[in-house]
Amino acid sequence: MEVGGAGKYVYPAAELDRAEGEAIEALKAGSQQPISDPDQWLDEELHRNILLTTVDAVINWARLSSLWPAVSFPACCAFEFITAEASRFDLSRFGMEIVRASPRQADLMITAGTLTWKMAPNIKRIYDQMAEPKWVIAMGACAISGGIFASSYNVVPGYNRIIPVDVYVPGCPPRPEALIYGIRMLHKKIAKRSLLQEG
Amino acid sequence: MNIINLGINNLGQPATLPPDWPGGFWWHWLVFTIIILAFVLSMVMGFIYFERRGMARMQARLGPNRVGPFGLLQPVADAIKVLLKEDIVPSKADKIVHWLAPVVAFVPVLLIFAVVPFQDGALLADLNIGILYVVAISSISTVGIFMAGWGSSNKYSLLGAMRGVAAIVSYEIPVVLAIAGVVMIAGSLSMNQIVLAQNVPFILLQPLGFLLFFIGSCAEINRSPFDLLEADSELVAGFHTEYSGMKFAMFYLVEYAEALAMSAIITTLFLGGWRGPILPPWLWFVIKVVAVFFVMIWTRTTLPRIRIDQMMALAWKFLLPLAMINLVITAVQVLVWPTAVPWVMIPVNLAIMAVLVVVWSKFFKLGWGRVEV
Amino acid sequence: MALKTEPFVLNIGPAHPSTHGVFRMRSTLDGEVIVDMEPVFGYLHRGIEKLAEERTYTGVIPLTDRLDYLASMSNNLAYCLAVEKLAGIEVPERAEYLRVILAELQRIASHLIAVGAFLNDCGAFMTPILYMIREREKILDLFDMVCGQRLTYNFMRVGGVSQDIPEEFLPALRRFVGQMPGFIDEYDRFLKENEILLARAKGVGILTREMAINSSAGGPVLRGSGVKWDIRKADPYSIYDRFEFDIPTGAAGDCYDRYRVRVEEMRQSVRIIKQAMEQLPSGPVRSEVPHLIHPPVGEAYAHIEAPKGELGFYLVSDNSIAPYRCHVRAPSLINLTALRDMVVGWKIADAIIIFGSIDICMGEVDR
Amino acid sequence: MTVALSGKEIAGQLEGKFPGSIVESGRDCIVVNSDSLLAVAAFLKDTQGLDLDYLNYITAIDYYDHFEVVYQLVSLEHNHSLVLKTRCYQRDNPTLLSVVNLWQGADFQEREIYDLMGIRFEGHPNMKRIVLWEGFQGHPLRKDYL
Repeated sequence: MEVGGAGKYVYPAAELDRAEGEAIEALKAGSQQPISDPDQWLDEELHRNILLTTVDAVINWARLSSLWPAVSFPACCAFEFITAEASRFDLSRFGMEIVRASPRQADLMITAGTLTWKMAPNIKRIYDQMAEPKWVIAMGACAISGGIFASSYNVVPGYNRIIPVDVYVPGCPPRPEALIYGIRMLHKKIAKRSLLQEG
Repeated sequence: MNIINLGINNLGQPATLPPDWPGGFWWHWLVFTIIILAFVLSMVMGFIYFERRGMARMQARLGPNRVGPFGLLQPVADAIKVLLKEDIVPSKADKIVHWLAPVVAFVPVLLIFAVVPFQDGALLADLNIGILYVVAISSISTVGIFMAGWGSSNKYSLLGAMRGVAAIVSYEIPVVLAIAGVVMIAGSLSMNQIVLAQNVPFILLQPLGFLLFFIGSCAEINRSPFDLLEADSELVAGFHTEYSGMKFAMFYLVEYAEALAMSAIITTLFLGGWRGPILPPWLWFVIKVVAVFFVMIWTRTTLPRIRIDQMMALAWKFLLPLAMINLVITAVQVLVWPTAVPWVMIPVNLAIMAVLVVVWSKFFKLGWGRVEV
Repeated sequence: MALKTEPFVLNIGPAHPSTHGVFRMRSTLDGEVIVDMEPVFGYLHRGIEKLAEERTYTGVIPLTDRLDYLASMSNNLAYCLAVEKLAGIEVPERAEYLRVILAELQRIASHLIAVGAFLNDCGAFMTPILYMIREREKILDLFDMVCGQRLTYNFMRVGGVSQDIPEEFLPALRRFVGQMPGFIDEYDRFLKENEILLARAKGVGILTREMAINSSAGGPVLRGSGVKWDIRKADPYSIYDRFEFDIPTGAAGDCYDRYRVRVEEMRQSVRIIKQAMEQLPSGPVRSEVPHLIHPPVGEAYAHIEAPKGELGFYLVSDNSIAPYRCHVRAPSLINLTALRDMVVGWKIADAIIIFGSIDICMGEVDR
Repeated sequence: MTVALSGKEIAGQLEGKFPGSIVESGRDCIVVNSDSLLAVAAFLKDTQGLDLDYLNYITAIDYYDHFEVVYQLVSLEHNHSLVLKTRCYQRDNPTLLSVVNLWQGADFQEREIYDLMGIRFEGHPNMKRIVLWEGFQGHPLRKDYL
C-alpha cells in the first residue's frame, strides 16, 4: 500500500497550533465574568399549583433517573468520580454507570478537575455538543473557583466563566459521598423543571 | 384460548392461511406483527435491564436499583429520557443519509423475527427458505451502520463503520457455512422444520457448528470481544458518535435487538427452539434466548477486545477452514449413516470438535506483533 | 496491487475516554495505521513550579499532592527529602518507617489503577479496574485513618510526618497486608494468560533497552525494557537499604512486560511493608523544625522511586522562606518522550494500549 | 548508592581535552562554557569509564543577570552521576545548543524550558511551545514575569 504523501487531509502542525492559540485567546478575552445560573426560577407557589403536571412529573422522573455523565475528566477529581462509579459508592444504583464518551448522548457534565485556559475551548465545545437538556456539576474547589491554583497564569477561576453550572460540590477533592449528595441535589433540581420553561 | 397455537403448520406448507382465521392471512399478519413488535421491544428492555444488572454483579457492584422495584423501570426511564432529548444533526453531515441510517439499521433486525418460531408453527411467515432469509436480511443493517458512519462526517464514526463492514463481510462466510451443517441434518431451510427436526438439540450433533456460529454471530452483531465498531476506549462511540436523542435510541435498540435476534436464531438452530418438557413452549423459547444472551454478557465482562486485523485473521484463518471441514464431516455423516442413532453421533462429534479446535489452534495464533499492511 | 491511500489527521484527545486525563495525540493515520503522531499537552498546566516560588517551603507540600494525584504520598516524600537535604534536617526513625510504609502503600494503589486502566484500554469492559478499585479503596481507608484525606494527603512534613498514626492503623494494615497477595493472585487469574490479552499486548509497543535509556525513561517503563534500575536499590533514600526486595524486570520491553512488572512490583511492595511493619520503632514522628524554614543558599536534588518512575525535586534556595526555584523531574512527562517512536506503525487500538502501558498522570506531565 | 562524581576531577580531564571549556568546577558539578557544551556532553556520554548515558533531567534557573541550565547525567552501568551546568548571559534572546541528538530524553524538557523560561535550543527539531499555547505572551518561570 502506498501512502500518498502529505495529502489534503493532513494539516501542518504549526497551522493547527496557531488556530488553537487564537481560539484560546478569543475565549479568554470573552469570558472574564462568571455566567449566572441560567434556569429561570418561577415562583414556587405558581409552580406547585399550575405548572407541575403529571407529564412534567413523568418526564422529570425519567430524566433524573437516567443521568448519563459525559467524559470530561481533566484532573484529580476524576478519580473520585471514578471511585464513586466503582463498587463501593456505586453510582450505578442511580442508573449512572453508562458514561458516554460521546457528548451528544450525555446529559450531565461532571467537571472533575482544574480547568486551564488551554483546555477551556475544548470543555466549552463538549458542553455545546451535548444535547439539551443538559446539566453541569462543578466538582471540587478548582472547578468552583480555581481552588489552590487560582492565582496561576493558566488556570480558569471556575468553570462558570465559560459554561453555566447547576450544582457546586466543594472539596479538594470532594469525597464520593459529597459527589453523590451533589447528584441528589441535582435530582431535586431536575424534579422542579417544567416543560413550559424549556420553551 | 391460546391464539398462538392456531398458526399450526402442516407439513411444510406456508402457514399463511390458517383455517379458522376470519379474514385470512391479513389478520394473521396483523396479530403477529404486533406480537413481534411487543416481543422485541419488551425483550430489549428486559435485556438492557438484565445486562446492566448482570454486568454489575459480575463487576462487584449493584447496578440500577432505584427506579421502580429492583430498578426494573430503569430501561423505561432511559427510553423516555433519550426520546425527549434534543436531536442534533451536525452541520457538516450528509443530512439525508444521517436521517435514514437508524431506520435502515433498525428495520432489517425487526424483519428477522418474521421467521423465528415462538412455538410450533407460531411465526409470521413460515418461509421454506427461512434461514436463507435470515442470512440475507441480517446483513442489511450493516448498510445502515455504514450510512451512519459516512453521513456523520466524523472520522471516528467512519472508522467504526469501516470496521463494521469489514467484520460483517468476513464473518458472514463461516456463519453461513455453519448454518449449512444444520440445514443438512435437518433437511430443510424452514426454521419451523429445523426445530421440528431437533429431537436431539443440534448443539450436540453440531458442536463445532455451534461454536463457529456463536463466534461468528457475536462478531456480526459487535458483541465483545468483537465490539470494535463502537470500541469505547478507542473510537469514542464508534459509528453513532454523532447521534443523539431519538436516533441514538434507535441505534441502541438495534444493538440489543440484534443480540436478541441472534440469540433467537441460535436457540432455533442449535438449542431446540421452543421444544422442552413441562413448561409451555414460548417460555422455553424465552428461557433459551435469555441463556444465550447471558453468555454474551459474560464474555463482554470478561474478555478484552481484539484488534481489527486479528479479527479478520480469526475469520479467514480459523473459522473459515474449520467451517469447511465441519461441512465436509457433516456431509459424510449424513450421507453414510443417515439413520445413525443420535446418541452415538454425539460423542463422536464432540471428539471431532475437540481435536479440530486443538489442532487448528496450533496452526493459528491470534498473532502478536506488527502486522504489515 | 499498489493501492494509493490518502492519510488524514485524527485528533485523539484531549477529552477522549482513554487518554487518562487531557492528553492529546495529534495523529496522522493511513487507514487504521498511525504514520505520524505528535503528542500535545499542557491542558492541565497549572504552573505549579511558579506557584511554588511564592509559597513557603511547607506551603508547597499541598501543591506537590496535586502533581501525580494517584501517588500523592510519593510526591510529598520526594519534596520533603529535597528540603531536608537542602536544609540539613534529620528525620526521626519512626517517621522514616512510616514514610516507607505509606510510600509503598501508595505504590500499590497507583499500580492498581495503572494495571486496571491498562486492561480497560485493552477493552476488558470496566471489570478489571472495578476489582482493582475495590482493593484501592482499602488502601485509601488506611490513608484516611492517618490523615483524613482520600486523595491529596498533605501528610509528610519537612523533618518527619505531620502526626503519629492512630492505634487502629497497624491492625488494619496487618489485615490488608495479609489479604493483598491473595488479591494479586486473583488479578493474575483474570487475564494473565488470556489469549486475547497476549495477542494484544505481547510484542506490541516495544521499547528497546537502548531506546529506553536514551530517552530517559524511568520506573516500570525502564525496567520493562530489561534495565535493572530502581532508585530504591541504586541510590537508597530514606531507609530502603534496610529492606529486602527484588527488582522485577521485563525482557522484551513490550506492553505486556510493563504490565507484568507492575504486578510483580505490587508483590514486592507488600514484602517491604511487612518488614517495615515488624521493625517499626516507637518515638517522635517529627524533628524540631523551625516554623519558617530558611535553608542556606544552595541547591539540592532529591529523588525517589515513585510508582511512575524517578521523581525528583530540584530546589534552589536563596536563604529566604520560599524556594527560589523548584523544578520537578516528572517521570510521566519524560516517559512520554519515547511514545512517538513506540506508536508509529501501529494501529489506533495499539496506540491506545501503548499509551496506557506507559501509565502517566496528566497532573504530573503538565504540572 | 549513586556516587556523585567529583567535579574537580572531571574538570581536570576535560581541561586537557577541551581547553577553555570549564568555567567553574565545584564538589559535584562542573560549569562549562556554553559554546563547548555539546562537545563536553558528547565526551561525557561516550568516554569509557564515564558512560554517562542517561540524562536524568534538565532544568533552568533565572538569576536575573544570567540563566543557568542544569543537566544531571547518570550512568546506569557504573551507578554514578554528574551535574553539568552551563550559563547563558543574554536576556532578550537566550540561545543554547540542544543535546537532543545525544539524549533523546532532552526533547520535551528542552521544549518546556523554552516555553517557560524562554531559552531557545538550537538544533532541536521541534522547538515550539509545549505546555502553553502559540501566542502566549511572555515566559512564566522568568523572575520578571508579571
